[in-house]
Amino acid sequence: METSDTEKQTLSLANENFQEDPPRAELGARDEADMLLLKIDGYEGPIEVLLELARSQKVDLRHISILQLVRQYLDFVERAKELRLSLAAEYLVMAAWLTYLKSRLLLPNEEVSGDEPTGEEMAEALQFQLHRLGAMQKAGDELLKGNILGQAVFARGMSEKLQVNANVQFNVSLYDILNVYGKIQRRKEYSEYTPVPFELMSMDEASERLTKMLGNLPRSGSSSAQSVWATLESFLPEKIKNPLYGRSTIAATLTAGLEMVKQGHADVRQDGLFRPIYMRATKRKPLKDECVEGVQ
Amino acid sequence: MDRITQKRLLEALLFATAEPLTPVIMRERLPEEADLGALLSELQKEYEEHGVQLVEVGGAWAFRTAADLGDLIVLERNEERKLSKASMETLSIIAYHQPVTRAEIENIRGVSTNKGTLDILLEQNWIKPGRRRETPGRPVTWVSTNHFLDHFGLEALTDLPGLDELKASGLLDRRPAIETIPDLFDQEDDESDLHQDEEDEDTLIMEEG
Amino acid sequence: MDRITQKRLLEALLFATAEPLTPVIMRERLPEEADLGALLSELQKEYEEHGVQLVEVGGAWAFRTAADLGDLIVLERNEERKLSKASMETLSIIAYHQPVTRAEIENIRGVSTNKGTLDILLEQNWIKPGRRRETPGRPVTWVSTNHFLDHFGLEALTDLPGLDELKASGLLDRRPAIETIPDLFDQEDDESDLHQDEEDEDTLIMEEG
Repeated sequence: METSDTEKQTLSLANENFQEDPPRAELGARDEADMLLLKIDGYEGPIEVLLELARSQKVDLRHISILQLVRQYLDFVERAKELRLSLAAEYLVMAAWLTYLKSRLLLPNEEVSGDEPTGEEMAEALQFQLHRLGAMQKAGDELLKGNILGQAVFARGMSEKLQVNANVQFNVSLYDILNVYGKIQRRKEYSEYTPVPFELMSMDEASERLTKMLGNLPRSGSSSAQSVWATLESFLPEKIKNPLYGRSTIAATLTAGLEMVKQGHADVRQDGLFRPIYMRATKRKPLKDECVEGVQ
Repeated sequence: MDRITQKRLLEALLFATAEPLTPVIMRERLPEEADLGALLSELQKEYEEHGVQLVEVGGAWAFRTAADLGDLIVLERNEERKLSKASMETLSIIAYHQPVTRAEIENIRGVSTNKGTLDILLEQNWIKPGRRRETPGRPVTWVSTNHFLDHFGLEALTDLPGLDELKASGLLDRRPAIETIPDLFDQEDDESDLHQDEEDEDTLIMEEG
Repeated sequence: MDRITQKRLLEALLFATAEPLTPVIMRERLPEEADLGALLSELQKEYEEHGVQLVEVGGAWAFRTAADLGDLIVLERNEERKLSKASMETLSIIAYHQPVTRAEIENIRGVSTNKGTLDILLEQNWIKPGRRRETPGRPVTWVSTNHFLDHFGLEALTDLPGLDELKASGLLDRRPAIETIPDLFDQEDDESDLHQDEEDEDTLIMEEG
């Protein structure tokens, strides 16, 4: 969809006559909105669209009519709504702000409270913003028109390097360094999860320990297979600093004790909920599985 | 070493390398008594009418083909990576407003910087981090490199197209637009305070929206 | 095209191409009426006394440094040598975390460091040993040099962009990190001086192997 030159002329004519001839101008603005909507994907944000609209006023950016710009922009947003095109939120925020600006511009200055910028000041700031951005875009174009190395001007083709102290010179830039540092950081974050090794007492360890200690308990009679009762705590290693390890010794020792009960090497007794647990060595037939389940 | 040999040596050095040579590097290779400045300007003058010319790039020197021959020299070009509009806009803002923080770039552009925009410029070695701004958060500033000057055929930053007019018209102000309106903020803030240090990330739009 | 432009063009072509030029190629680039032989011998004569000379090599033509200057400027073919990834990583870690011990570098990289890696960086004069760490074994720490700053065009170490700034520039594309369990890292002892300059606490993630 290309706009012919005549159309463009009509458009600019329409814009020039904006004040005197509102209906026609509306039409012009609508065409313009449609043109912009066609290109919207190329724009980075509402400021750029505003700049494009301001340029269509064909005057020095310092002298653009902000009111006219506001109308053009609001028309652009209206048209997008009519065509059911979804605009990014920032475009709508800009529209709201411009509506506000418009009302401020139309409001007599006296009614604005002291601290806030007046409509004129806000308009001036917007004008400055557009002017500055426009200037930077133009500067970019000018830069590209310059004598670009490798396009208009060429460096030595058979280039050599000056040797420094017979050392190797590496071709590495700050970018490389920053880039690689970023990658290290990223790698750390995505690297596969390696669980922190917990320091815990294993079942084997507890079982070995308990067997030894139960065997060393004094017997209740000279020929008795049974030892005296001793609390679970007395089987635990001493001076444990790490509380997590401490808890694991309790759990592992109790489990190891229960295993020994099943095998017929030990008895376990608890007189009530939360009361101390006692263990003693014994000698009887191993319990059968169903029996163990029954106990539990 | 006689003066002629000094000049020939300097010529050979400059001719051999593609990157501009800094005075430090050139002095290292010339005898102590050599007058580098005089030798350079003599060489520059000798080559004035030639197809290759001696040019200054940000204080460093290099031979380059004459600009008027650009269209005639058709070399096999390494494919030019076309710079996006956003990147070019960002590059000019950094070149003209440097040192400039990312927040200031965003103020000027009115959009937040996409990932990859500064990245590309950094990769091309056209920008580098400058001094941190001494404001809360101590943000990094960005400045242009000598390689930028070399690539765009500029002798110095003062050669940036239109720099004087831009400066004169106040367009190289890094502040959010609303703060540039003189009546609005404390009148006693005079012009010397133009690039004041306030790090206001909010653009004009955000403040009022 | 007048004769002077022809000669200038030829000179520029010979300067800018990466290979010696054969007459066939030169004729292609020059206007038909140009007298290549005459132009070449004229150029050759002009450069006779210069630091660079136009020489014929097996039927092709190229500019070469004058033979008598060879000893004065030691040149090497411009091979692009890349710094190994390991060296680059190590260099960046030293730059960001200095003073840092070899064990700490290995922690951060997650692999052990070859001695050769640090040697290469030392040879380039980018790093130097710093103070010994006052911990068991009193390991040597590594810090970056002023030459490192010069080489990478930085004024101060603090100019290096922080992690958040790398991220904003697109250099560090980051997704939220898994929350670490603070208890598990309680035992950190004297590592606190390691990151004195870092504002970004994200860099603290990498303690304790």
